[in-house]
Amino acid sequence: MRYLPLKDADRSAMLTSIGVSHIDDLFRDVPDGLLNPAIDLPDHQSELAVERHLGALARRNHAAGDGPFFLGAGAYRHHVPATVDHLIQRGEFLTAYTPYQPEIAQGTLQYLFEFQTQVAALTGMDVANASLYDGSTACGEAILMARRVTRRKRAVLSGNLHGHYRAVAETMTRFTDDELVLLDPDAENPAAMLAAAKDAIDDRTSCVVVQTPDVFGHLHDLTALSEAAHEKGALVIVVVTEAVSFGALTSPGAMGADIVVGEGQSIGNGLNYGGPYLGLFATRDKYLRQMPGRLCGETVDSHGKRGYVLTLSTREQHIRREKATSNICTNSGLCALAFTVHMALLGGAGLKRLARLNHAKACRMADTLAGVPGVTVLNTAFFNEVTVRLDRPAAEVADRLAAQGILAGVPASRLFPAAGLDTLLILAATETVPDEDIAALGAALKEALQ
Amino acid sequence: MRYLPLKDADRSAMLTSIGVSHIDDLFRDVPDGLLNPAIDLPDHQSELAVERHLGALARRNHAAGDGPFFLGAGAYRHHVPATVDHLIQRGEFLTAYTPYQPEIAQGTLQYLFEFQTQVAALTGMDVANASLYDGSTACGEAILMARRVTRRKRAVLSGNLHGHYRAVAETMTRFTDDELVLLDPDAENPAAMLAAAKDAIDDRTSCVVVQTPDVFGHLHDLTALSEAAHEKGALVIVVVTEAVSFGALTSPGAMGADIVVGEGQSIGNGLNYGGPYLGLFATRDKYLRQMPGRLCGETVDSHGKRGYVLTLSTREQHIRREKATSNICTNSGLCALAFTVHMALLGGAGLKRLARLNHAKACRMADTLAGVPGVTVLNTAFFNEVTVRLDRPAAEVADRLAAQGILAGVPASRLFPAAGLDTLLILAATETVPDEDIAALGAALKEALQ
Amino acid sequence: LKEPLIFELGREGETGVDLEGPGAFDDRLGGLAREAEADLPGLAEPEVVRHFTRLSRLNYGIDMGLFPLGSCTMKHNPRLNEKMARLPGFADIHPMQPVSTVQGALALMDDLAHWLKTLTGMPSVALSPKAGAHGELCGMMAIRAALEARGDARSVVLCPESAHGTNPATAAFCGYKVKPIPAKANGRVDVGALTAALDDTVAAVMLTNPNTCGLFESDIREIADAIHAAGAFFYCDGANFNAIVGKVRPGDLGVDAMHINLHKTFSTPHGGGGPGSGPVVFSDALKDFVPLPYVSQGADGFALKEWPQGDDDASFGRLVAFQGQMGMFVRALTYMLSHGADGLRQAAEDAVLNANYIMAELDGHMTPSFEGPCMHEALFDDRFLKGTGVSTLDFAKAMIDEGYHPMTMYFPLVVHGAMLVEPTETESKAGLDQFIGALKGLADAAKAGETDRFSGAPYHAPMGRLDETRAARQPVLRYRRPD
Amino acid sequence: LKEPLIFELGREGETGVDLEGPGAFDDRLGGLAREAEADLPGLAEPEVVRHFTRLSRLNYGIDMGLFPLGSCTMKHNPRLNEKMARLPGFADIHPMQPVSTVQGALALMDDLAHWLKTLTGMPSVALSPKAGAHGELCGMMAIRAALEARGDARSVVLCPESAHGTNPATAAFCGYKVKPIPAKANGRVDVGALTAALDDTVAAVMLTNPNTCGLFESDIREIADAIHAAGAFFYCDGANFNAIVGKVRPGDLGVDAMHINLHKTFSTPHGGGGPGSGPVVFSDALKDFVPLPYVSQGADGFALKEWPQGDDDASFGRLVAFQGQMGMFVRALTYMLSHGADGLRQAAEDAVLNANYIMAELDGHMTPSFEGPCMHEALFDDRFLKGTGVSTLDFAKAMIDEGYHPMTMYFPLVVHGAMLVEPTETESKAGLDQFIGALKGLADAAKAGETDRFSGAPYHAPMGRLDETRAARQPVLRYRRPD
Repeated sequence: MRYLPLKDADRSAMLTSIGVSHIDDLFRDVPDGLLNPAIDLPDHQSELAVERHLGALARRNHAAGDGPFFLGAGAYRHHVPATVDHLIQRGEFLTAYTPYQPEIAQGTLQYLFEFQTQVAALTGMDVANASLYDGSTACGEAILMARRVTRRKRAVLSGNLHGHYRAVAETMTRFTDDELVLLDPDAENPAAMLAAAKDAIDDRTSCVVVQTPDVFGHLHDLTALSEAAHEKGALVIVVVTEAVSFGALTSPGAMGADIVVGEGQSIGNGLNYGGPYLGLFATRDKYLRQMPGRLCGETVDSHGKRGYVLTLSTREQHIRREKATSNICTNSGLCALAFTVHMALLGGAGLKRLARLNHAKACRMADTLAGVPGVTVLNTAFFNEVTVRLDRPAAEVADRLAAQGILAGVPASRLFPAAGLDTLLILAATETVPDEDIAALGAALKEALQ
Repeated sequence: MRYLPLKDADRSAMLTSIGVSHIDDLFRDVPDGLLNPAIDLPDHQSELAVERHLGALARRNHAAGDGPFFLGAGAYRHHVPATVDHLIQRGEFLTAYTPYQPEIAQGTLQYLFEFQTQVAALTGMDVANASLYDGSTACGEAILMARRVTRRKRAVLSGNLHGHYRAVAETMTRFTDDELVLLDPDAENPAAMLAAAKDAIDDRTSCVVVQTPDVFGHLHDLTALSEAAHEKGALVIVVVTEAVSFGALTSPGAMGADIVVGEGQSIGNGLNYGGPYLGLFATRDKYLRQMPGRLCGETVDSHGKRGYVLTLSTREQHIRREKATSNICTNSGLCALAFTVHMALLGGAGLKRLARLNHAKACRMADTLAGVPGVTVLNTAFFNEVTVRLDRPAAEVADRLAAQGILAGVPASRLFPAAGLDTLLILAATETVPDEDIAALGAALKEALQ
Repeated sequence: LKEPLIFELGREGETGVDLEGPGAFDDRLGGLAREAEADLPGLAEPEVVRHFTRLSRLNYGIDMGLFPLGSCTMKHNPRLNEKMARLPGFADIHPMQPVSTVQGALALMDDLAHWLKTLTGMPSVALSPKAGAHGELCGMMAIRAALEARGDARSVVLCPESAHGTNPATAAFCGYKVKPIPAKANGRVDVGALTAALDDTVAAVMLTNPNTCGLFESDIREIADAIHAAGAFFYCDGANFNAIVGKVRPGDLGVDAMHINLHKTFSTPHGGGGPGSGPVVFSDALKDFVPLPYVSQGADGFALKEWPQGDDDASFGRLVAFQGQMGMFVRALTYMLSHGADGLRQAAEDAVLNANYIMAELDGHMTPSFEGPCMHEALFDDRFLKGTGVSTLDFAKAMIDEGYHPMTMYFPLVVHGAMLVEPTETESKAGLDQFIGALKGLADAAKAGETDRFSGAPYHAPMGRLDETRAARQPVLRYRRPD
Repeated sequence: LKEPLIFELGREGETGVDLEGPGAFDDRLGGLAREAEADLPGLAEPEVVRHFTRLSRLNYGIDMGLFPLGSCTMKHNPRLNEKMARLPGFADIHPMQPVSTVQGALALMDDLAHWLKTLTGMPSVALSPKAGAHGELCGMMAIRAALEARGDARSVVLCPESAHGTNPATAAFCGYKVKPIPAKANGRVDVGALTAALDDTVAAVMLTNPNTCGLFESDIREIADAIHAAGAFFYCDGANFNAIVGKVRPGDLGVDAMHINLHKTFSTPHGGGGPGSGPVVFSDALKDFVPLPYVSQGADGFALKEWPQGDDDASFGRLVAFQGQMGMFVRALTYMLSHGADGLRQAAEDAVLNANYIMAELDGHMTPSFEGPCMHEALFDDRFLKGTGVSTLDFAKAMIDEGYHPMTMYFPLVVHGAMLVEPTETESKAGLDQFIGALKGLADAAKAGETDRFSGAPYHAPMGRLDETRAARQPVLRYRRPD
C-alpha cells in the first residue's frame, strides 16, 4: 500500500515494544465476535486502475464545457484563472488544519482576514465571518441569528427566494419553535412579491428574508422594504446567490440590510456538482456577538508584530457547547482561499468589468430569447439571469435540448415543484458563454418550440 | 495586461526620476527609423480566450489515452503518479534558476545529487551528471567525450542504434574531423549486427556505440563486445532509450560499459510530443573530468553542515569558454526532478516490479501478434518492445489503424528511410496497455492484413 | 518575514485579470447599478502569486511533517485524489443539470454510499451533510423525526463530558436538553450510571467511539441494548472511525446513526479548516427518516429524489441547497478504491499501532492518562509537568521549535492539561522514533528546570505567541484603509 | 532544517507505487535479467511528498520575490502556461504518431513560428534546439553549412570579451578559432577594430544585442554592413531579446541568425536549470540551411519533413531525436497570445523602464559602469566598494539576508566586480522601491564599515556559505551507503 510507510518488520518490532504479540491484542476492547468482519469490497488497486475507474465515471457526465451552457439558479459557471487553483494546491494551505496554533498558521489566518475584509466590502457591511458551508445554510443561520438578536420567532421569507434555500430554512427550524411565513413565488410580478413581503412584516417578525437578484433573475431595490422592516423592529436578511453581481449592483448594505448571506462559489470556485461551495455571512458591527461561525481577528505577537488569530470563540460550540450560537465547527477554508485569490486578482475594478461583461452576455441572451416564437422573457431588470415562459412544460424542452448537447437552463418546477411554474425556464449567461452559443440556443429553442 | 504591474502613473513617475520624458528616450541607441515597427499580430487576449484557442488546438490531436496505443521507439508512455506533477509544480522548484547561489538553492542541489546517485545506480556506473537535453544529444556528447579520453577520432556506431540518435551524432560531428563508422541496421539478425560492430573496432577506434534494448527491441549481452573494445583501447558507449528497462536487465556497467547514455523520459516524464526530455549520462570515475554537463557535489557550509554545490565547473563553458568540454549551459532540471521523485517513489523494488509488468505486457502483445496471419515477430529476447515484419508496407498499415483509433507502432521506415525496412513495424507495450487493447490490436491487424 | 495585506499591496483600478470587452448593449440593471466599485485594490498576477506563496510559507501542513493533532486525523492527502476531483466530468458539472447528463456523478455517489454502508454494516446513508457537525445535525434530526413519527418527541439527550462540543450544540439545535453521562476511572462510560439516567424522556444517547480519550468503549453492546430498551436511539460520533474502519462495523455495535468525517477517515484535505463532508449512516429503525435529496435507481438509470412525495414521505427535509460535497465524494472514493478493503483494515491497524507505540515509548517520560491499549490516539495529562512551572500550553508551543505541530491541548476536558496525540497510519517508524525522541527531550528538559525553553516558545516560528485576549477585547475583524 | 537524502530515509524493498500483478507469462529476457535490483531504497508516498516539499522550501524562486539575475530574465511564470502544457492533447502525444493524428500540434508549431518570424522580422525559424546554447550551435552550423555550400568554410569567429561563455564554446564546437573583438569605453563594440579584424577568414561575428553590459549596440547597422561586406555572417545572441521584443526587429538590424530563449523572453519556467528551448530565426541568406525536422504545409494539412530528400537538400541535419521542446512551445505560445503584440511591446518597455529606474535611483550609492540609458539590465561594478573590504561576492550574499536573490556577479568579465541587475517587467514600482532601498542600505552599510554584515553573510539562509573548493578538490558526486 503506497500510502502506508510501515513494513511488517516495523510492525513486529513495534508490537514487541508495546509488549503485545498480535495487532488484535490492541483491539481487545472490541466485543467478542465482532472483530475483523468479512468486508465484501475489492482489495487495493494501483493508481492507474483507480484513475481508469474514476475517468470512466467522469466521462459519463456531460461537462459544462462540452457544449452551450446556460444553467444558473444558485450555481454559476465562471472562468477561474489558473493561478487560483495552483495556489490553493500548495501543500501548506491544502494540508493544514484549522489555525488553532497561530504561530504556525499565519498563512491561513491572514487570508481569512483578507477574505473577511473582501466580503464586508462587497456586501457593504461592517464585518463578515470566515465562511460557512454554503449559501443555503448561511441563510438558515441568519434566520436563527435574527431570532437571537430580536428575541422574536417569526421570519418572513420572500416568495422569490431560491426554492432550496427555503427548504433548508424549513429544515433548520423544523425542531425549534420558529415560525416561517412562506410567501408564494411570483416570477411574473416581482414588485408584487416584494410588496407582499413588506405587508407580511409585523411586530412579531424577527426578520424578512429577500433575495436579489432573485431566483428568477429579477433585481430589487430593497430600500423601502428595509425601512418598513426596521420600523417594525425586524431585521432585513438579504440573500445573494451570484457573488459576481456584487460588481454591478448597489450593495445590500447600501439598501439597508442587517445581515447579508450569500453563495460565494461564483468567485474562485467551480461548479463541482453542487459542492463544496462557500457560504458568505456579513452583518453590522452591533450584531457581531450573535454571529455564527469562525472569525479571524488582528492582534500582535510577543514581539509586538502584527498577526492574526481566531477570535470571539466564546460564541462557538467548542467553548460554549450547548449554549453556542451554532453547532458549526468546519468552515469552507480552502474555498474561501480560492475566493480571496480570485478576488485579489480581480480587485474592485476587475470585478466591475467582469460583472459588466456578464450583464452584456445576459442582455444578448435575453434579446435572442425574446426573438423566439413561443418564448416570453419575464424580466425587465436583471443581472446575468432571466426567466422565460414557454408555451409548454420547460422540463421537457430542457431535456430535449440536453439530448442535443445544449444545457439550456433550470426548469422552475425543479425548484418549486408544487407552485404551478411548469412552463418557466431560468437561464443564466456568464462571461464563459460565447455569442455563438447564444445563437445556438436560440436556434435550438426555435426548433423545439415549433 | 494581467502580468504587468506598472500602471501609467507609475511609468510617468519613473520616467521623471530617470530624467527623460518618453519611454522611447531610453531606446535612443536604436538606429533611426527602426524603432516601433508595425507588428502584424493580434493584441492581448483574456485568459479565457487563450484557453479556448489552445484547447481547440489540443483537441485536434489524438492523445495516447484516447485509444489503444503501442508506440515506443525512444519515447514511452508510462503511468506517472499524480504526486510527481504536484511536486514539480511547487513554485520554489518551478521558478528557480540554475543553483548558482547554493545557500538558497539547496532544494535544487540536493535533488540533483539524488538524481546523480539514482542514475549511477541504475546504469551500474560510478558517476552521473545532472542531466543533458535528451538521450540523442547525450549520445553525441559521449562520442565527443570518447575522443577526448582516447585522443582517437573514429567512432563505430552499431546499426541498431535509434535512427535519430545516429542522425544527431552525424550532425554533432559534421564540422569536426571525427569519423563515424555507420553500420547498417539489422532487425532480423541482431547477433550479426553485434558481431559486425565488434569487427569494426580497430586501433584507431575511439568508441563503439551500441544500444540495448536496441531500436528493434532486441536485447544484447555486451560483455564480449566490451572486452574486445577494451583490448583495442576503445571505449564502450551503451545507449538505453527506455529507462524502465534498467529495472529488468543486467546493467550496462555490469557488461563493461565505459559511458552510459540514455533517455530518462520514461521515468517521471510524459510523452510531450518529443520534448522536453531528459538526457542521462554516466561514466567511470576515471573519466570524470572529461564529462560534459553540470555536476552537483557534496561539501560543507561555514558551520560544517553538509550541503551541496555545483562543482567541477572548470570543465564548463562559462569558465573555460572555447576550451570547455561542451557548449552546454542548460540541463533538464525539472525533468530530472520528475525522474527523481518518481524513482524515489518506486525505489529499486518498485522499478523491478514495474519493469516485470512491462515485460509481461510485451510478452502478451508478442504472443498476440505472432498469432496474426501475415505477421512475423522478429524478437526472441526483448523487454517491452518488439519488431514485426508484415506482408506489406508498415506505414500503410499504421495509417489505416490510426484512422480506426489504434496507434499501432512506429514504422521502421520512419527511422531508417533508406534502409529498405518498409515492412517492419516497431511496437511497445507498457503497464498502461490493458489486455483488451492488445486483443483489439490483434483483431485490427488481422482485418487490415486480410 | 512580514507580508503586507493585499489591500496594502494593491492599487486602485488595477486588475490581474484580462477580460474581453462587453461589446455594445443596453444596460438593463433597472437603476440599481452600483455607484462606486468595491474599495478593493487589485494586484497584477505576479504580485498575487507571490503574496499567497509567501503566506503559505508561514503555515505548517501535513506535507511538512508529523501533525499529531488528536481527534483531527491529519493523515497524508494523496494528490491522486486532487487530480480526480478536477476531472471536468466531476468539477465542471452543474448541480441542476438533467439527471440524464450526470449519470456518472450519480453512479459515483451510489458507489460511495455502497462503500460506506458496507464498511459500517448499516443499511442506509445520507451523503449531503457538509461537515461532521452537519452530519450530527442530520443524524439527530432523523432521530427526532423518527420519534415524532411515533408520537414521542422526548426531551433529553445524554452526552459524556468528554464529547466534542458539537454534540451538545447539535442536540440543543434539535430542541433537546443535554444531560451529562459520567465516566469511569478507566476513561469509559459508566454503564450503571447511564442505565440509571435512561428513562422515557431520553431521545438519544450521543457517544463517540473510539471515544475522545482514545479508548474503545468496551461495554458498547450493553450500552446499545440499554438505550434501545429505553426506547431511545444510539447516535455515534464517528470522528474516530479511522481507528476501526475494516476492523469493526458500527452496525454490529448497535449504533442507529453515525456521521463519518470524510476528511478524517478518508483523507479529503482539511484545507485550513474546511470544506469537510459528513455523510451519516443509519440503522433500519432510522433508514426512512433521511434528508433529501438522495440517489435512487430509476427506470433509465440513476435518479435523484429531490422533493417529498405524498404524505407518507418520512424525510425530515433538505439540509443543503444541492447534493452535498461532490468534490469530497470523488476524493474519498478515490481513497477507498486505492486502499481497498485490505488497505483500509491495514490503515486502521497501523493507526492504532502507531498510537500505542508512542504511548508505550513515552510512558515514564510523560503520563498517559489511562491504561492501555489505546486506539488511534494516545492521551497524556500534565502530571509529568507537576512542579516544573511548565504548562500544557508551554509544552505544546515548545514542540513547534522541535519542528512539529503541537498535539491537541486541553481536550478532552476530563483529564487535567490534556495532550492528545494522534500520529495516524501515514507515519513511518523512523518518523515516530524521531518524534518520540523530541518529546522525551522536552519532557526531560521541563523536569530539568529549563523553563526558558518553554515560557517563551516558540522561538523558531514565523511569529511569537499571539495575544488572543487583545484580539477578543478589541476586535479588529477587517482591514480599514488608514485615514 | 536538515533534510536527509532519500537514500537515508528509504527502506530496502519498500515502494510508494502500487502496480497490478504481471499475471502468468514466460520470461523472454534471453538470460539478461538483472541479478540484483538497483540499490535504491524506496519510500511510501507520504514520505516522498514531505521530503520534496521540505527540499523545495530551501529554494528561492520567482514566486517568492524579486530575482534580479542579470542576463537570465527571471520574470513571472504564468500558471496558465503550465495548465495548457498539461492538456492531454499536448502532453500525451507521441513524437512518432502519424502526422494525421497530430495536426493540432503541428498547427501550434506553425503558429509559434509565425509569431517568432513576425517579431524578429526574419523569414525562417528552426524550432528544435533544446536551449539557448543549442540554438547557438544550430545557428553557427547553418552558417558553416552555408559557407561550405559556397565552398568557403573559413576558420575564424569573432566574439566580444563580454560574450556569454556559450558563444566561444559553440564556435569551437563548429571547428572555428575564436578571436576577441575589443570594446569601446562606452561598453559597445569598437566598430573600427571590428572592421579591421574582418577578413576573408572570418566566418561569422557573434554579438549579443542588447549586449551583456545591458546596452544596445548603437552601431549595429554599420557592424552588420561591415560583416556582410566581408562575406561573413552576423550571428546575434538573442538572450536579451526581452528588452526589444516588439520595439525593434533583429531582421531590420541585419542579423543573419539569432536564437531566442523561450524561457527568458517568453517566460517558460527555468525549473532550477532547465529544460529550456532555443528556436533560431534565420535571414534569407541562411533560410535553406536549417535543421530537420520542420513543419511544412502538405496536401492534407501540415506535414513534417524529417529526412533530407535529394542532393539539393541544404539542411545540415538533425539536432535532436524529435521535434524539440513541444512543452515549451505550448507555454511560449500561450504567453504570446496572452500578451499580444501590444502587451509584448509594453513588456519590453517596462523591462527597460524598470532597469533604468534602478540605475537612476542607485546612482550615487552604487557605481553604474556605463552612462545610461541601459536596456533591461543595469550594470554596476565594485568601485563603490573600494576600500570597504567588502567584495562583490560579499555584497551579493548580504542581499540574501535582505530577502532577495543576488544579482549576477562577476559577469560580464569586462568590468571589475560586475553586478548585473535585471528586474524584468513583472515587478511593481513598490517592489522596486523596496529593492532599491535595500541596496542603498547595504551600500551605505559597506561604506560605514559594517563589514561583519557582509563577510559572514548570509546569516538568514538555510545554509551558510558553502565550501566550493572542497567540493571540487574532493569530489563527492553521489551518495554511497556507509559500510
